[in-house]
Amino acid sequence: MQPILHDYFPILVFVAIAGLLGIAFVAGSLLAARQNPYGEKLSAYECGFEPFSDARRKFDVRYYLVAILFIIFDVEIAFLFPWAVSLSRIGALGFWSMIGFLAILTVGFIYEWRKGALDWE
Amino acid sequence: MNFPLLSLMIWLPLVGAGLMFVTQGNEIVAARNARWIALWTSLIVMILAIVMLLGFNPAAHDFQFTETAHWIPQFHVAYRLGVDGISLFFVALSALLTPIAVLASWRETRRVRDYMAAFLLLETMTIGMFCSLDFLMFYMFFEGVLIPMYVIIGVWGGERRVYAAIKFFVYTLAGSLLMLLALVWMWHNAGTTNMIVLMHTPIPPHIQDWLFLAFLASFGVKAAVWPLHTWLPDAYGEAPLPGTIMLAAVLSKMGAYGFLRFSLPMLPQASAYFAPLMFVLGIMAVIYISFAALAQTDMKRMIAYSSVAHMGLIVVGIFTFTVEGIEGALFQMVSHGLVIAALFLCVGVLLARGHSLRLDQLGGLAARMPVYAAFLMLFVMANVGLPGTSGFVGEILVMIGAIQVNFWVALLTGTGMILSVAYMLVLTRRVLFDHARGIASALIDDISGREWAMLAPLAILVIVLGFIPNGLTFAFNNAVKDLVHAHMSALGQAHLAMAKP
Amino acid sequence: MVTVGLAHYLVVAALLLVIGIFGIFLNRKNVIVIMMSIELILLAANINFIAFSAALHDMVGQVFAMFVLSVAAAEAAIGLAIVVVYFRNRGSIEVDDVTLMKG
Amino acid sequence: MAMLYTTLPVLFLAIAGMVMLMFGVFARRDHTFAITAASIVALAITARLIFAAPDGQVFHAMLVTNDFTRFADILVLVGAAGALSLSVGFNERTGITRFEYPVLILFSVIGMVVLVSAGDLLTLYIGFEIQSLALYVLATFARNNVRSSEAGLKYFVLGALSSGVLLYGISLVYGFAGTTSFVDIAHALARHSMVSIGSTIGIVFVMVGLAFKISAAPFHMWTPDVYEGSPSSVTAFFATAPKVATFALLLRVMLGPFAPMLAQWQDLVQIVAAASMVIGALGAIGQSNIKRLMAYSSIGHMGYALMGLAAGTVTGVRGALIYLAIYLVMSLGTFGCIIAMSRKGKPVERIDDLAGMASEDGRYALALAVLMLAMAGIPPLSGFFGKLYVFLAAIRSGLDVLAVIGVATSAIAAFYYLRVIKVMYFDTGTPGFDRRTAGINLVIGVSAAVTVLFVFYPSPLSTVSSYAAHALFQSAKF
Amino acid sequence: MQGGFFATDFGILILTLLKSLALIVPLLIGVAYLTYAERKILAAVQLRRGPNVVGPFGLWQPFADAIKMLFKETIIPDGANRFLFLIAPIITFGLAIIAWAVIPVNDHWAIASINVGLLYLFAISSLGVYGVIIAGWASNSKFAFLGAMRSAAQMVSYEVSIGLVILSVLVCTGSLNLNQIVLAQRTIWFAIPLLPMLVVFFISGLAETNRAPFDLPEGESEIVAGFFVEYSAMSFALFFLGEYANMILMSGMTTILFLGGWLSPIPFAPFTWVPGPIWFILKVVLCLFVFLWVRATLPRFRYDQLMQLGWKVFLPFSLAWLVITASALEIFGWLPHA
Repeated sequence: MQPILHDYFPILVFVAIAGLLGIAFVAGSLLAARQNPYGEKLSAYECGFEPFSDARRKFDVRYYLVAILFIIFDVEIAFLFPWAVSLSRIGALGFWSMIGFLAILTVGFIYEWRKGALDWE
Repeated sequence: MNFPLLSLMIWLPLVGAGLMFVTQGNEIVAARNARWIALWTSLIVMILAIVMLLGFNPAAHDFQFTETAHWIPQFHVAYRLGVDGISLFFVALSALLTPIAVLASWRETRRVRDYMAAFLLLETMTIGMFCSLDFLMFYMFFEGVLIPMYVIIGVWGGERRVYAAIKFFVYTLAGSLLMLLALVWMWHNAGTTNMIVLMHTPIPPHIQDWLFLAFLASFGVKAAVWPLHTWLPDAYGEAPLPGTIMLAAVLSKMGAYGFLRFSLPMLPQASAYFAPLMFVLGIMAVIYISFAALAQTDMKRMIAYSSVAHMGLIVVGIFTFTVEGIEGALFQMVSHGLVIAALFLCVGVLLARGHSLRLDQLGGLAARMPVYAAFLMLFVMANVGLPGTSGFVGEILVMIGAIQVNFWVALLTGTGMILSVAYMLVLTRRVLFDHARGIASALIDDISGREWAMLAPLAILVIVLGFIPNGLTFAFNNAVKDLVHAHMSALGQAHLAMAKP
Repeated sequence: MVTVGLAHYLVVAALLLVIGIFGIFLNRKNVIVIMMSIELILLAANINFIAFSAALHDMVGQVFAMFVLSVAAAEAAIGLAIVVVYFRNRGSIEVDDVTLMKG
Repeated sequence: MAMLYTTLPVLFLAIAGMVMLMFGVFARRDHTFAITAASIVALAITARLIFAAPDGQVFHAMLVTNDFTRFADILVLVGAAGALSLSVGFNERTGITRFEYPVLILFSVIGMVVLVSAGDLLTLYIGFEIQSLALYVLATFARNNVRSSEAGLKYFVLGALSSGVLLYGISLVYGFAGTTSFVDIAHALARHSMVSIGSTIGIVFVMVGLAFKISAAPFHMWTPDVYEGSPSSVTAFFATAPKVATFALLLRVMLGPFAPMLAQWQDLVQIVAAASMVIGALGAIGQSNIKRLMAYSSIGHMGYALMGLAAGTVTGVRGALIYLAIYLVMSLGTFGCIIAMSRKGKPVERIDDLAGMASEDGRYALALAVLMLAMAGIPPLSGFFGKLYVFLAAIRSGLDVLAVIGVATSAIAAFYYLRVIKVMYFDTGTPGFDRRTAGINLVIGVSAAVTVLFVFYPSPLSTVSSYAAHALFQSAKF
Repeated sequence: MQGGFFATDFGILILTLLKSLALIVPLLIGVAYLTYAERKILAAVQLRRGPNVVGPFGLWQPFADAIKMLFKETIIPDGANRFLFLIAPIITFGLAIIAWAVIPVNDHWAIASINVGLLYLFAISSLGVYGVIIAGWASNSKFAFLGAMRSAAQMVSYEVSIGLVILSVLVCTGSLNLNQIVLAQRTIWFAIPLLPMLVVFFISGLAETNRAPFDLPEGESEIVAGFFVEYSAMSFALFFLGEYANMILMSGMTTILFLGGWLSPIPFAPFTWVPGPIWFILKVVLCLFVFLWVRATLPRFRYDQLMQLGWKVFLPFSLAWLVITASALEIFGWLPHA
């Protein structure tokens, strides 16, 4: 086994166990309980009314905005991880490079803030 | 010669054109200014041209009045000017005809400033082209002619002017672009665009053929060699009269000049190889176009077709490779330039009097406008080549040249001449002698002072050249002899080279 | 047991690329799918980078992959923003609607 | 210190851009005009800094400075400054005056400067993306306009696709050459006696990615739509700076790292060039919208410039550079004229709207006519010289067929340029255009004047581009 | 490696299975009793008694609940995507479990002591949002969908600040291995120098697990029960279990990152004799108590307030703190040399 697999093999096993456990729970319930579906029971919950229009309708643009913000900042964090780990070895240049990057990011952040991109309402 | 005579002639009109746009004033003032600036500028250029003619040394074999300046040194392209016997008279012709064209457009009222500027620009381009000793410069002027001409036809032309203008432009451009490729190839081959160097740079025969065809595409279109002439009746027909004059008298010569300047000396083998083709084209032009001319019902178009027929004659003359033939062609070019300009001016006289140009609506002008009739008769005679006019000398020289090469060529060319007599006689009879028809019957006033000023110099020149052809021929004798000699020796060398194993 | 080598990674990447490109050109329904296809293409390149990096024992490929990730994120962000703007104007994100200009 | 000087232009631009962004977002009132003016000044200062940067390379040859990059940088800066000057009046009229506009342009210029001086596939990609990302936003800048958002979407999708393809190509080149540094790639490719399929495919992919951006056929589909849909001021920018930058990069990549494989890609470039010229000439004929016309025109122009690349020689590069410079000036002027086409505050874009322009506004008509003729390559205008030099290069490299195609297509193309002149000069009508701003007048005037007067003094450009071309080949030979 | 049976492939498999059981069983029991604890504590706060019928002090209540859930009918609504609908709770639950694979409860007592443990944790916790989104999408119900959107937006918003907090710990240790991180706190727990980050982390953890006061995705009065409104029986239970497992996970992460993991809080004799796992469990329980305490005490946030807190307060604050931490370490030369 390659060394990298050696480290991760337990995780793989563990993931399998966790997955099986979840499936077992659901399957067990499906098998153990009496299933008696009918139309009314299966209709989506809508305060007692007949559901109208498609449930997967368009949703607020603000969610997109959150998604965009998240992508940007999450990637920034992805950048920061290797930097943080190796900070002691990359010297002043490495340190200041990241500070520069963060400064640019901050400029963008301030812009978003001022533009109201961070306001929910 | 240190005085930049040629540069002055080239750029002075441009300066004049610029001046028109600088002067202030309302439209009427601007128009008046423009007219006078155009006239004076072109007259000064004409005077300079006379100076040039007087200063030209016919005994010398080199280019004269040469000028050189840096232009694009990285590519070995320079500003090189000079004239020899061949180009001399074309420069003079351009300088002479521009003021006449300006005078002919004196009555134009629409956007006069632009109009006059276009003519001056045209003069810059034409003179520049004939003076260029650098192929690239030549090309630029050659192509640059399109711009003012396109505008002249398109803005001030007749009913179908847009169609004519675009057709003219695209035809000529397409031809010229092929020449551009040839130019670029030769530039690549010789490393320079100096025409004198190019003339002495040998080119492999199989390449020569391609280059020749490329040149033919360009010069043929410009010179309206059959079958590349189809743009011409439209352009001539739709252009305003002064534009037609420049087209017929100067622009068509650019093509013939190109054959003489490039095809013959630079591509001798190909020229010899394609000479029969050129004869066929020339003769086709003379005969076919003459018939076409006979069928025309419009005076302007008939003269236009006559012009094409004469270009055919010139082409035949050039490709005889004999001193007589080429001299004849050159003479014919100058003469044709004068005569055709004059004929179109005569058309203009009628137009100015609000006349239709349809032959079936004209007639009986001899009685009402005797002076006009006399001028018209003179120029018609010159056009058909009656002895005593300049047309005769050129035609007879071409025939002499042709007969040395091939009897049939001479015969067929001669047939064409006879046909030209036929249609020109039809024209004269219809316009001058038949009984008056339509509004022609109302005409009374004979030609005005301004028209005199335009027609008289041309008439004098036509007659003078007819009687003293030496005045012209001795100037280009040396150049033509050198050309023919160089051509023959190049062919000889080629034969020798081919004879060797 | 089959050893997974460089070639396998390259094949997977190539497949992803092809899927991505087809996803863009065959999909006529939804811009979001197109954006996902674009991400697939970038992913394909990233797999290449990582695989080569491992095979060549050269760090540059991995660094490159990091940059690609960030670019992909920025691209997705801008893409989403453009889709939102488009949606506001058209009320739909179907690509078939992109017909105002034909050409 | 060399490092500082070399990176200074980029740093300066970035800082300037961010300062302006912050200023704009914190200001109480709208300061778009001031920021636009400041951006132009910033571009000028950047130009100065670019000249101050010494020859050489920094960051392990990630960024390279030489005469070639300077030349291309200056073209980019001129294009950006021109587009900015054009934007002022137009953006106001069309209601898209926002201070982000100049800032975005500055940001994309950062990308272009990086792109032009990239010495490594990594910097190439980063520069390419910085440029593109800003451009995507610019295309959508009129965000309440359906056409603009559609153009932005189209540009984004195809642009992202192209950069994805480019990236995939880069990954292959990296894998098969084992490095991303231009110089090392050249060495690696030269060393392999046998050409590996992998790197060939990689090079082709890189080429395709870049061809997308310069809208060379057959990757041009986005161009007409994006040109038409984007606000005219943005189109003016699209047609100039990014094209020049990407083209400069294309030259550097093909003749730098990929030079050893010239035999492999030369045919391909020829095909692309020929296809671009043909499509540029034929596609434009039926167009009635002047921006679409210009889109096809730019496709064609890229074809001619590619001819210089196909030649693969110093002469070719020089020709292409001269072509680009001339094209840039002509385009700016033409787009100035297009931007000036507005009636009662609303932009009009049909060619027929120009009817009667010659009698109503002679100077405008004259300028546009001159520019159109120059685009058609009629001597003695500057456009002719561009074509001349690339034809020369093509003939010298024996690409006769390509040259003939070029000639044929320019004859066809002349037709539609003439149509614009025809409409202005021969047709009658009352355009009734609004007054133009000083900035637009300036751009039109200067570019028309340069186009006309170029013939009298062409040697500076040919000298400079000569240096640039030699520098390109020098730097490729490290 | 010692060699022998446990060094062979099969041996490792067996060993891992054993280890996994040793982890999962207590974990599930912990989850079960966390629900019990929650009810008891809430009751105590509200001066009620809580579950007290099933078994002594109601101690068998969780098992009774589990059995009830097991025998309920699983309802899959009309128009739902059956596969996704069923897989969503499994994902949520599974993710809450598998994150535990790298958590050390004592020195090198972890199922896998990988050298990117922290990154693994971060990655797994980021995946949590998928279960939510899939559930909301698959249910074909407006309430579920809206709840899922809200929930997802909330989770990703706080994800960012969690990432930054993790980073600030990371710069202090220079290693992503959780074992190393704990050992780095031998001199001083990070809770002291990075106290503000602890606060940010804990509050973000509340939001990440959709717990009060950030439990608006399941805000009963607004959108019924959020993304799992259509779920029933064991599928519902899995969401429930997942949420509580996540709480324990968050507490475990807090313990490891800030509270010194298994280390004794008082580093001398009698206390160091107490085994590490005991300390670890005690600390986790403490954190869990705070979770429940907060729920009992604080009113629910409004959604805009929630987003505002995440983006406008936590994000800039944690970013600034990260920069300050890194700068301090850089300037004073305290960077860990890993």
